[in-house]
Amino acid sequence: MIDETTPQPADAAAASTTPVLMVDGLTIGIGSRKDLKSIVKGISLSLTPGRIQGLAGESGSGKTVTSLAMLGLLPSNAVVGGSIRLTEPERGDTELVGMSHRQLNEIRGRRIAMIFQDPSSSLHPQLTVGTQLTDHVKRHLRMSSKQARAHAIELLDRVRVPNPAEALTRYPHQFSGGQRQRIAIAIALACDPIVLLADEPTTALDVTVQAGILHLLRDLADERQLAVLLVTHDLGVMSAIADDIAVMRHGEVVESNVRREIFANPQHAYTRELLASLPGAAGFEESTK
Amino acid sequence: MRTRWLKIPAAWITPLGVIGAVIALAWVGIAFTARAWVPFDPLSQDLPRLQAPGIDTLMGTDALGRDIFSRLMTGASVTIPLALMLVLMSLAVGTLIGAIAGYFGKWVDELLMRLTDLVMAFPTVILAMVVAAALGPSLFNAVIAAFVVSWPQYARMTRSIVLGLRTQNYVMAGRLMGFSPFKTLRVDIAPNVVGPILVLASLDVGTAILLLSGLSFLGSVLNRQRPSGVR
Amino acid sequence: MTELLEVEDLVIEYHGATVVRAVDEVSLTIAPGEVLALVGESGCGKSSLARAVVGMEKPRAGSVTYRGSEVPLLGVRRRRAQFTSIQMVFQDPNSSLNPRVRVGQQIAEGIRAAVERGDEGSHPEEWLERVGLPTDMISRYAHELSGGQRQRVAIARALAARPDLLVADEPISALDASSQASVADMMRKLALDAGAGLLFISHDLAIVRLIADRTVVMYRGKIVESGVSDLIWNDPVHPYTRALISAIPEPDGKGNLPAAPAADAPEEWRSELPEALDRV
Amino acid sequence: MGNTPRATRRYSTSSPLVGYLLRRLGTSVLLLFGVTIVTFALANLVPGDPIAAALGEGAASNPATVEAYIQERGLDQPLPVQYANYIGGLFQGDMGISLRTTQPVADDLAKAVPATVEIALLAIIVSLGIGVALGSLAAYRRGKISDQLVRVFSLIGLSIPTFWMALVSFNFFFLQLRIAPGSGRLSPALAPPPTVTGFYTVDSLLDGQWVTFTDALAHLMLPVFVLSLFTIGLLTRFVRTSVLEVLDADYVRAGRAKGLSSPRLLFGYVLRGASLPILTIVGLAFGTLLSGTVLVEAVFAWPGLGSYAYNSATSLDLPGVMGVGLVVGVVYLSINFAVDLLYGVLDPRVRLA
Amino acid sequence: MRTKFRYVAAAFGLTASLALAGCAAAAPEASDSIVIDTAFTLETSDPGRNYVPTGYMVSKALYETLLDFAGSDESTPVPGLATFESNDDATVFTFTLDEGRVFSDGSAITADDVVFSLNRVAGMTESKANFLMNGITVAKIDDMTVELSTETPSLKLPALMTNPSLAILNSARVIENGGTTDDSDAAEAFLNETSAGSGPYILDSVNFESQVVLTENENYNGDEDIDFTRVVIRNVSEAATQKINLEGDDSQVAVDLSGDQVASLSDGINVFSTPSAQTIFLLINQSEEVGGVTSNPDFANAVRYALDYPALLELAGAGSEQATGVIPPSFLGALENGVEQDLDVAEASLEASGYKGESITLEYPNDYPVGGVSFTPLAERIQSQLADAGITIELAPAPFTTQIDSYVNGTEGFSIWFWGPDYADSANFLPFSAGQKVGLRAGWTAEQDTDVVNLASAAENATSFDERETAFSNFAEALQQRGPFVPLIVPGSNIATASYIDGVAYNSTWTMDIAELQAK
Repeated sequence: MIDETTPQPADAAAASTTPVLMVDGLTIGIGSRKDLKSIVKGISLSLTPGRIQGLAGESGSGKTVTSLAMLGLLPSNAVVGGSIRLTEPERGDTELVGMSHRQLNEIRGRRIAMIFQDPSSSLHPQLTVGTQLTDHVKRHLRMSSKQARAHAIELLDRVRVPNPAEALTRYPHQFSGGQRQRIAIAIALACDPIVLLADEPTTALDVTVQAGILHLLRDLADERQLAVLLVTHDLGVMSAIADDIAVMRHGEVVESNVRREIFANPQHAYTRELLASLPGAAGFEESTK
Repeated sequence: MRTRWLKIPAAWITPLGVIGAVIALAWVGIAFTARAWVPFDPLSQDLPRLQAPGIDTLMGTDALGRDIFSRLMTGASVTIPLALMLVLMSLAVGTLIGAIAGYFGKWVDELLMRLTDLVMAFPTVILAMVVAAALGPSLFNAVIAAFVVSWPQYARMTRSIVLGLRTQNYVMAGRLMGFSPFKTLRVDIAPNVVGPILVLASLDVGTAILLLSGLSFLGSVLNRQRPSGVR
Repeated sequence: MTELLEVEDLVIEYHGATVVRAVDEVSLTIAPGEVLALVGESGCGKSSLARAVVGMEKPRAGSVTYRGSEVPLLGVRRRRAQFTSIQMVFQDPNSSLNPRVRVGQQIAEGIRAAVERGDEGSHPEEWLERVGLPTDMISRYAHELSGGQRQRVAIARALAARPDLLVADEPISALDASSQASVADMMRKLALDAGAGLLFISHDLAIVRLIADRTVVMYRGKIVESGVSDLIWNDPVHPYTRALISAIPEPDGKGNLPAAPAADAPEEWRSELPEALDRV
Repeated sequence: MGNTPRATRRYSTSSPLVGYLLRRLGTSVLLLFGVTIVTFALANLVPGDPIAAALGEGAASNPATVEAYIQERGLDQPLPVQYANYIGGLFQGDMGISLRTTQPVADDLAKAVPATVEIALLAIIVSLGIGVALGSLAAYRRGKISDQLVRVFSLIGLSIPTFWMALVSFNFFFLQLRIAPGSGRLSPALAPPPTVTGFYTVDSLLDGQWVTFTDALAHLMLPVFVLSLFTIGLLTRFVRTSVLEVLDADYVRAGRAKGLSSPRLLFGYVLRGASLPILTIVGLAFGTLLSGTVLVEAVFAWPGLGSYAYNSATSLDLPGVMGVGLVVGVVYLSINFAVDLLYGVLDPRVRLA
Repeated sequence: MRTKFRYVAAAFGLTASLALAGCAAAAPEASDSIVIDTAFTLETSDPGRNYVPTGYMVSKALYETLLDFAGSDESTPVPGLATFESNDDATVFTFTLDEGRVFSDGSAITADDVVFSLNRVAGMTESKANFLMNGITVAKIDDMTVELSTETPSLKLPALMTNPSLAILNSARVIENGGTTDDSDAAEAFLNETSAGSGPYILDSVNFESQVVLTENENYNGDEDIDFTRVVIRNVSEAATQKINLEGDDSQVAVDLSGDQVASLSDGINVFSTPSAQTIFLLINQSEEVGGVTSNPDFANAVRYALDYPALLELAGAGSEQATGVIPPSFLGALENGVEQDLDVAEASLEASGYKGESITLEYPNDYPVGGVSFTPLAERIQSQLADAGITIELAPAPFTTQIDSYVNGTEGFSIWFWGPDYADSANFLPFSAGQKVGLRAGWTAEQDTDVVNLASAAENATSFDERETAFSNFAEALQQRGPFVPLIVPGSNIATASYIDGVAYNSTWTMDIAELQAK
C-alpha cells in the first residue's frame, strides 16, 4: 500500500517565473536598544511560485527567525532592517518590513501562510479542528459559516484527512501526529496564499509519516503554484523536495544555489562539513564498524 | 556561583522589583533601628490625645496620647520578625509535608494531601477565631492561627514540584547509581525545590503581614455583638 | 557465551481510561560487547521496553534478567550494587543533568558507584575527555552547556559508573543533525572499549545501521523483524521494515521523494513473519 | 513513547464518569466529617464557659434556668455523645440551636449564606472582568509603562487593608459624594422581597419589584467594590502570568500567522488557552471571598456568613461554629468540584467519558 | 471563545449597571418614619423570654408594664398600666389597673392578663428572665386589681415591675397560640410574628440578624403621643458605620457611638449623653492563694489612691463620669464624690502591703468594649499610672468568653471588669458585698468583713424608702473605703440623632423609649 514512488524531477515542476517574495539585506537584532544581539546579518533570498526554497543550517543559525520576520511575528523587542517585498501581479509591490499590525493582518494567512514544526503545539488544544480551519477563512474571504465549513471539508479532503466532515468536530489531540500536520497544512492553505513558510514541518514526525507530508508539500507547491520557504536542518528532507537551497550559519547565508549543485559541488567549507556529517556519507563508514 | 539560586534572576531587576527591594530593606532597617531615633517614647502617654497629624507628631496621636509615628516605626520591629517567623514556620512544615507526600507517593501522599485538603476546606476565620479565643488575640497568637492556615500552600507547591522532579531523568540516573532515598532527597530533589519555594516565601511575607494585621485587627476593631444578657 | 541481558515475553501495559499494551510479549537478548539497536516509530513501545530493562517500568508479564537475576524495580529504596552496572542515557539532555550540581560532581557520582561495586576509581576529567569535552567543564552547571554538551556529560556520567550494560533511549534525537552521527559513533566505541553491552534505541534507521551489530524493529509493541543490522538494512523482509527504510529520504541531492505509505497504516504492517525474526 | 503515560486512575468500571463521581462524593463526605470533628474538638478545647457567657449574670445565678438550658441543649452529655447527637441531627437536616441567637442554626444560615454568596458572586464576576482585562493588557505590554502601572495597581489591591478601605470608601461614596446608599442590603423604607433564592436582586426581579431590585443592586455596589479590590489584584497578577505563558505558545503564534483580528486572538486563542489556571485561581478566590468577608460585612452591616462566623466563634456558640464549618466545607468542596467539571468543559483533553 | 466573550461582556455589563443603580439610589423618604441603628442583641420578640438590650427596646415599644420610669430618672418608679400601694413590711404590693386601657386588638386589659403574664415568666424556667419573678407570688383580687407578695421585705419589687420582660400580654391571644404558665409554653413562635401587647407600636416584621420594623398601634389609648408611625431598628454592629449612616441621613438615630466618635460628629446632629448604669472597676483579689500580695488590703488601698481618675476618664469621652462607688449615679444610695488620687497615701499603703516590686498580672477581656470604652487602652493607662506609683503591671488580655470563666470562678488576682444592673434598682449592687456573688469572685468572704455583710443585709431588708437610701449609702461608703474593688468609670451612653429629633431619654434597661422620640 505504498504509493507508487513518483520520481518527480522537481526542477521540471514549473517554469521559473518572477519571484513573489524578495528578501533583501535582511537584518534582525533582538534585545534592548543598548544590548542588541544580532541574529540575522543581512541575508537575501527570493521565493518563486511553484518552487521550494530550502533554508538549511544548525539550530541557532537564524533560519527560523528569518521565516518569522516575513510575517512580522518576531517579539516586540526585535529590530528588523533591510527589505522583504511581496510582489503580486494584480496588487503590485508591498514592503513588509515596518508594516503596521493592521496591514500585516491582511497579509498573514491570506497572502503568506505558515506551518510550524510541532503540530501538537501549533494547533490550539481547546478548539475544534473546524473552528481553527474556518475562523480566518471567514475573516479573510468573507465567507459565511456554511461556506467556510464546505470549504474546510474540501481542504481536509485534499490533504487526505479521513472523514473530513466528522474531523471538523474533533479536537487536535484526537488525531495522530501526521494527521495533525496535514490539518495544519490545510489551515495554512485555506485562504489560498501565494507564499507558504514551512518551519521544520516534518522534524517532529516519524519517517514514514514524514514521507507522506513531503509528498503533500511537493504536490501542493506544484498544483497551486505556491512559493515555499522550507526551513529544515535535515539534508535528507532538503534533498527530497527543495528546488533551491540556501545554507545559513551564524546569521549569514554562506552558500546559495540550486539543489543539485549544493549536494554535488559544495563551495563553502561549512556546507561540506554538513554533508560530511551525514550518516553514510563518504568517509564516515570506515571509522565505525 | 556556588549558591546559584541566591543569585537574583535578571527578570527580577525591573523598576518595580528594585523599588520593592528598597522598600523591603528600608523596613528591615527601620525594624532594627527604630527605637534609637523615633521622636517620642512609643509607650509614653504624655501627649494630648487624638491629635491630627502635624509637625510635632507626624501621624498624630492615638487615644492614649501616644505618638502614632513612633509607635508605627517601633511596631515594625515586632511585626516584621513575626511575619518572617510565620513564613519560615509555614515553609518548614509545609515543605516537609509536601516533600514526603510527593516523594513517597501512594498512601502517604493520599493521607497527607487529604490532611491539607481538610485544612483548606476549613473556614479560615473560624480557625483564626478559635485560636484567638483559646489563646487570646495577641499578635503572637495571630501568628499561630495564621500558621495553621498557611502551611498547606507550601505543602501543595512542594508536592507538585517533587512529583515533577521524581520522574526527572537525573533523579532516575541517581537512583540507577545506587543513591539512597535520603541522598536522592538531599542531592537531587531538595536543591531544586528551594528556589521556587523561596520565591513563594518572599511573596508571602507581604501577605503574612497583611494577614497578621487583619487577625489582630479583628479583636481590636470590631465591636463584637454582646453575648446575650451581659449588660 | 552467556547472555548479559535476557528479556523474555515481556508485557507492559498502562491502565488508564483504557488499557494500553505498550510492549506485547517481546523477547530479546544482549551479549557483552554487543550493540543492539531498537528501532520503530514513536509510540511503538521501544522506550517502555528500555525503561523496563533498567527497572523503571513494572512488567505486566514476562521477565527481564540481568546476569541471571531478575532486574528489580527501581523504587524509592537504594538500588543493590550488583545492578548499578546497568546505566542509562536519556533522550532529553535538558532533564538529564541536575541543574544545581556541578558537572564534575555528577560524573563523580558515577565513579563512586563504580568504586562501591569494587571497580577501580577514576577522575571526572578523564571521562570528559573521552566524550570529547574540555576538562575545565567540571566546574560548570548544566545551564551553561549546549544541548549536545549536556548529552555528552550524561554519557560520561553513565560511563563513569563503568556499566556492563548501557541503555540509551533516543540519546541523539535532540541533537543537531551534524553531531548525531558522531555522538552515536562515540557511544559505540566507548561501550565496546569498556566491554559493555549497549542497547541503543532510536527511530533513525540510517544511523542505527552504522553502529549496531544487531537491529530489532518494533511495531505497535511487537518485534516485527530482527537480526544482523546490515541484513535488515539491505534486505528487509517485513513490510513494515521495508516501508521504514524506503521512507528515509536519501541526501543525495537528486530530488527523489521517498516512498510514502498511505495516510492510514496498512494492516499488513501488523503481520507476523517468523522468517523476519533472528535473521543471521 | 517518549513520555510514558502515568497510570493514575485505577477504576475500570463500565462508566468511568460514574466511578469518578462516586469516589469524589465519598471523599467529600469523609472530608466534611473530618471538618465537623475538628471543629467540634477545637471549639471544645477552648477554655471558657459558654453557658455563663450566654445566660448573663442574672439568669446564670438562677439554677432553674441554668438547668433548663443545659437540659434543652444536651450539654450535660459526654462530648462524644453530644457529637453523635449532632451528627444524628444533621442527617435529619437539624443543625442544632444556636447558643447565641437561640434560633435554629439552619434558619440562621439560610439567611446568612445567600447574603454573602450574593456579594461574593458579584465580586468574583466583577473581578474576573477587570482582572482579565488588566492582566491581559499588562501581558500584552510586558515591560512597558502600562504593564508597570497595572502591576502597581494589582499590588495596591492586594495590600490595602480591607477594613480601612471599606470605611474610607463608605465615607467617601456615601457621605461625601452621595452616590452610594447607606449600609445594609436594602434601604430601610423597603421590605425585603419574598424569599426564593435569598438573593435580594434575584428575588425582587422574580417578584417584579423593580425599585427593590435597583435598591438592592445599589447596596451591593460598595461592598462588592471593596471586596473586589483584593481579587482584582490577585486575578490581574495571575492572568498576566498565564497570558504571558500562552503568548509564547506555538498555537498563538499560529493564530497570529493566520491573520486573526486582535480580539479574536485574545478571546478565542489566548484567554482560552489561559483559562485553566485562571479558573483554578477564581475557584480559590471565591472560597476566600465566602469565608473572608467578615470585615467588609461588619462595616456595611451585611447580615452574612462572615459576621455570623465571627459572632459564633467569639461567643463560643458551638452549633453556630459547627454550622459555619460545614457550610464553608461544603462550599469549598462544591467549588472544587465545579472547577473540575469546568476543566472538562474548557479542555477537551481532560473531558471524561 | 464565543462563550468567553459573552462572559466578559456580562461582567462589564453588570459593572455598568451597578454604577447606574448607584446613581439611581436615592432612598425613598417619609418624615413619619424613623431608622434606628444599633448593634443587635436580639434573640426573640417574646417579652417573657427576652433578656437582652435590643429586645428590651423592642418590647418597650410593643408592650407596657405595670410600672414605668419617667424619662431617664430611674430612682422612682411611676405608674404604668397600674398604680400600686404597699404594706408597711414592704411584702405585699397591690396593683390597680387603669380603667379603659386596651390591647392592640381592641380587647380590654384585665387582672387575668396581668396574672397570666407574670405567672408565665415565673413558670418558664428556661427563660433568662425567669429569675425576676423568684420569690414573688401573684394573686388576682378582682378584675382590675392584682396582689404581688413576697416572703421578705422587697422594696425592689416596684422597680422590677418596670422591666419589659414582665410586660402584660393579651392572655387570650397568647393562650390561643400555645401560651401556658409553665415550661410547656409554646407561644414564642407566635410572638415572633405578631405582638400581643398594649404598647404604642405593633410588630410589623422581625429578622433577628438584620432588622425589626414597628408600626403604629391604631388602638393604643395610653399617654404617649407618637410622632413616628413606622420605626426600623437596624443591626449595624460597627459604631463607625452607625456614625456615617447617621451623618449621611440613612438613619436618624445611632445608639452605640463612643465618646470619641460623638466628639467628631458633624454639625446638625443631636447628641444625648448620659452616664450609663455600667460600672467599670478593678478587682483586687483578697485570697492569698489567688492573688498573693493583692490579698493585703493595703495593696488595694495603694492602687485606689495611686490612680489618676480624671486621666482615665479622658478615655471614655462624652457622658462618662468617674465611678464614685459600686452604685452608679442616678441610683439610690450613689455617693456624691469618688476617690481622689493621693500619691502619699498610695506610697504609704504600698509600703505597708509588703509589695516588693514583683510583677502583677492584670487580666481583662479585650474584645468587649463597654459603653464605647475599650479595655485595652484603659489597661495600658492603668499600667502606666501604676508604674509611676511603683507597681509593675503585666497585661494579660483574653477574649470575653475565656476571661469570664476565671472571673466567675474567682481565680483572677487583679482584673478589670464591669457590672450593670439587671433592673433599675440598687439591690443589683448588693452582690459586691463580702460573701456575695461578686465579692466572692474577689476572694472576699463574709468572715473577712462582717460589717459590710450587715450593711448589705440592712439595705436588702429595708422597709421604707429613707431607711433604704441610708443603708445603700452606708454600704457604698464602706465599699469605697475598704472593698476589694476600685470603681473606675461609668461610661457615657451617647445616643445621637438627626437634628429634628428630640425626646431621647436613656434608660439602663431598655436604652431608650422609642415612643418618646419626637419630631421638633
